Amino acid sequence: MIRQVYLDNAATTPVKKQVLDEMLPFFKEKYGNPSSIYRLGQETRNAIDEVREKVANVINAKPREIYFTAGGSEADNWAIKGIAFANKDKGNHIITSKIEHHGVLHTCEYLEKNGFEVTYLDVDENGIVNMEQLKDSITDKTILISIMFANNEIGTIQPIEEIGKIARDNKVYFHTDAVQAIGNINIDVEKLNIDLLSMSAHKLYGPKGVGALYIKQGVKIHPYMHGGAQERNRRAGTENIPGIIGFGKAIELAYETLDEHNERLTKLRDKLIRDIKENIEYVRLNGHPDKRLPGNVNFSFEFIEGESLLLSLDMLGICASSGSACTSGSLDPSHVLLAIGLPHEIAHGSLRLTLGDFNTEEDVDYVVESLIKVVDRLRQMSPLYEN
Amino acid sequence: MIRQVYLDNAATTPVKKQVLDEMLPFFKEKYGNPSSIYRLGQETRNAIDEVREKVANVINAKPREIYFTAGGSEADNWAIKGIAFANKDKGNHIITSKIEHHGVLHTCEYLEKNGFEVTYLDVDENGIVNMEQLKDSITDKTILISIMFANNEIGTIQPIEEIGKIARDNKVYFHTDAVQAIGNINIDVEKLNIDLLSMSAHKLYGPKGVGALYIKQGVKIHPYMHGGAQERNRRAGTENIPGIIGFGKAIELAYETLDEHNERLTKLRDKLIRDIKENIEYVRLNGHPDKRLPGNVNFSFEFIEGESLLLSLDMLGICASSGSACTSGSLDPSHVLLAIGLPHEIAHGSLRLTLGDFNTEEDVDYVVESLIKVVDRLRQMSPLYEN
Amino acid sequence: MYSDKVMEHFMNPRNVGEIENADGVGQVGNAKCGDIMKMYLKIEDETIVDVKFKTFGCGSAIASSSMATEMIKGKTISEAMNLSNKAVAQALDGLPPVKMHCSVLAEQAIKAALYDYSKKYNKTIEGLEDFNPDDDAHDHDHAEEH
Amino acid sequence: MYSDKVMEHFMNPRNVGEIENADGVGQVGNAKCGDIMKMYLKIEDETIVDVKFKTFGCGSAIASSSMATEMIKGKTISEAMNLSNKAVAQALDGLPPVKMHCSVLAEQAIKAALYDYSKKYNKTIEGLEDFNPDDDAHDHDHAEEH
Ligand SMILES: Cc1ncc(COP(=O)(O)O)c(C=O)c1O
Ligand SMILES: Cc1ncc(COP(=O)(O)O)c(C=O)c1O
Ligand code: FES
Ligand code: FES
Repeated sequence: MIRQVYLDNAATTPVKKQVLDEMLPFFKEKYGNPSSIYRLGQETRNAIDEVREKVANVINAKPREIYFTAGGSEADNWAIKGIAFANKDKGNHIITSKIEHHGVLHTCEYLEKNGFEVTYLDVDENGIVNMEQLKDSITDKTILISIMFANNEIGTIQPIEEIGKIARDNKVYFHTDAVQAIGNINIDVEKLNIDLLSMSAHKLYGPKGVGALYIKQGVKIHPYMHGGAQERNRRAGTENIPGIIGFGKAIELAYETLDEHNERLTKLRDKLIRDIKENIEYVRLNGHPDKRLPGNVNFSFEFIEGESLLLSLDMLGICASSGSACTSGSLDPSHVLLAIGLPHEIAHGSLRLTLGDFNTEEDVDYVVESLIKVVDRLRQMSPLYEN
Repeated sequence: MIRQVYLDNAATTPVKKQVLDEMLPFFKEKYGNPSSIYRLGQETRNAIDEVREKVANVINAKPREIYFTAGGSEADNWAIKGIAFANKDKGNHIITSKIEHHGVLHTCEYLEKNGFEVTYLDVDENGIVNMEQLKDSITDKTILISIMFANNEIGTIQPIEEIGKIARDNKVYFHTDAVQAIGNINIDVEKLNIDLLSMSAHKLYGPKGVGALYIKQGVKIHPYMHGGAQERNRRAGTENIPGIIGFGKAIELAYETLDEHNERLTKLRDKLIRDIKENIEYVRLNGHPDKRLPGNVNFSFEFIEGESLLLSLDMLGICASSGSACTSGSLDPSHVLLAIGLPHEIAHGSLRLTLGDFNTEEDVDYVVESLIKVVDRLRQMSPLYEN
Repeated sequence: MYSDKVMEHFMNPRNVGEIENADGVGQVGNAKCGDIMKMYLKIEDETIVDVKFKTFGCGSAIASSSMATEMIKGKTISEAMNLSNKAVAQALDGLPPVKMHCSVLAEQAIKAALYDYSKKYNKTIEGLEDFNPDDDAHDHDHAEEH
Repeated sequence: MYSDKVMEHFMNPRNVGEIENADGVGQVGNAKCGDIMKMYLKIEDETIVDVKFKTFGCGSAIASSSMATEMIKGKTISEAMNLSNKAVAQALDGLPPVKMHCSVLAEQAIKAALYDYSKKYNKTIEGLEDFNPDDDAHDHDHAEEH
């Protein structure tokens, strides 16, 4: 058996044992529909509301401001379309950045086909959004600024407080996709002036298919899913109870151990970065040197192409990704790497390694050792590499 | 301990053991993101595609026509909004019925506020949609007919083949909400001329928070969730893998044992109906006498109000519902019962008992015995009842 | 959803029934809306010596009727007039927001019965000057968020 | 995603390298698109006696290069000219639809090398009359469904 090293924690994480244990009773025993009047239903309703409180506490919101969704993409779609359609009498202009997740970008592109105008802000070579351009882009038609908290590919953390302040000063709603940030960063929606915030459970050792949207009280937004009266009439559909319970446990665990988690991962990350730089030539670290998610490592390896790198690593038991998981299978290089100014051919040769709570120092050593071999082998095959 | 009898299987069902067992490995071990290139991800992709095939086979569709969603409500929202927005250059008229689930009705109402026109067809006293009115309502602006396969409150099964034929003859798309029908009825989308069909796993002993929309190849529809390239670019979001796996197992079990299931439930249902009629005065069976879901029983009890009936039954360990689970907590009587012509005061006193695979004859006896007592007690308290 | 107190009164309601030759009878609510409350009072020397009710309605309507009758039994007319729906709800350890109007029904049913008494015996009761027994006492709240 | 055959050729590619003083060298693709394939041919008596490649590209590009070189080694020029990308893909037990163009690259790289040979030695090769080495041989399919 070869060693298995999972280094794609930004794509998704395994469910932690404590999380699954908490979910289990809700499949076969506590299965009551929370909208029903009998105790079997009231019990699940209460369980969900406890999670709502947990999630709210973690980001300093009120429980009634937390709405459960089927994941981060739904939260992004809801936030952006919901604000756009509810405020179109006020204006039709939305500001976002060039490095958003496709959940935001493709939703904005959809709106562009439907009468809205979208400004896609540039970022600098580290992936930080251009603040001057943000300020200059705001017009009296601007209804929403949507800037992600931390980037899924290069890990760069945005100056969210500053953006929140600009949004508030200009009376524009501020949405942030915090799918990568939740579980890694302390977030205070009050202090940061955030009006809407997207979360997803499966990025923090919770189950797939569940997430939440924080909607500040008073924000004018349309429901996205019409139907039953669930989620205070704003998000129809029988609640994914085991999912929500798992999300609650996952977020609780994450914030109980946030400091250790961050310290451990940051150390592993910095070792991985250092070891790659020291052992492999013609590499480039992508993303900000320190305003960066604790588990994120993203390198470009010149003269080789990302997919063959991934396949080679997979043969050695290493799970990694090039660019965002959602676009692999696509033949275009990552829009994020292009936005930070990488030429196409360099962007094509990029590798994302994202560390998680189950990784060890031995994992890092094994990956570096494997990378040295694999990169060398592929370069030997490459017509671009002259040794 | 008092006896526990769950008779709200139309609201939601417990997850069957075989279903949960099938799901379990996908939480902690087989957690790979299906969009990734490494084997851990390819493995879950294959697992999902197997489910796609299972679901397709059950309704006689092609695997590429099955799109997983977060449940029945999302499937309904997607089908209706997706068709409406994609075909608005062709027309702005939608036909549905007065007894649809809120997932359809509220979506249609939303569209009415956005430039669409909706005809809500009447139903007869048994809840069957008026076919003449359907034919007469179609205009050259009609783009969609959305009629549910079987009703969640009164169990009435619609003449879907006839509706499908009318839709096809008039070149109008036909969507059916089959959330209640799936697992109870053999469905052949080809034979029935169905273009879109909504399903939900938690109504057939699968997990909550997952479902599917069948979209016939060639149907012009917008994506509803924008973002990653999942589900052939039509439904973004990291796949709820354990949920999808559970859905697959649940639908497989349901159709393997469909005949037994139907025979057993129909027998229990007819016994329950007979025993209530024979033992309690001033009652009315709602819904069609035989074009009816195998597990559905719906009665109105004159002179008493539904919620007090439910609470009393709950105290005896019986889980039941009045009208649809999604609207309890609402103070309006069920729109379905009003549509079949019940006066408000009778509609208020209605009770839905829905049998499932875990119910027994003893359950039925216990419920009838309990109902006799409870109905009598409440009638003695009622100012409307003169004994 | 409901407090234990509500459930206890719902399951074991006090003072259910009718009073023959009651001194005052009041009915409020509307079967169409799913709730009718009928109160019967026996009054001696300005004091409510007996009270009974019949209610067609939800759990909190029945519990409110039961609690309200308990709260006015043995009390004077003016004490009964002072019983507010909030006091009834409080005595029940609270009601869910959408169910507050059920306690209003109880307050109104008592007033309607006292009004009937005042007409029958030609008495004036302070606070009932503007009472109109045909007003639909309760207003169901059909707002979005139920 | 890939067949075992593809993976086997990807992990153990045949004929990697360069040929000094090759009789024909062809390069197709574009680093911008993430793929460049370079083929070296040694030709004697109309027969390809040796072939090597270097490829910058995805797994299926590398596997296609390897397979294609295997398939033309020892074959005549006209046999090599007849090698279609479909034959390469088939020999690899198939390629995913979005990856078919990688096999096109292999076909085109061979043609480009033969074209270079024909120019160098002033020969005409049937089928290369209209060949333009500067055509971007492969066309990435950027349609919606990837
Ligand atoms: C930044 C970001 N936003 C949104 C998403 C989408 O979340 P989900 O997969 O839960 O829909 C992801 C992950 O895929 C992400 O990394
Ligand atoms: C007929 C019908 N359609 C749609 C739904 C909604 O399904 P879900 O709860 O999975 O969103 C339900 C059940 O709630 C239903 O009974
Ligand atoms: S009496 Fe109307 S809901 Fe309680
Ligand atoms: S070489 Fe372009 S994707 Fe294979």
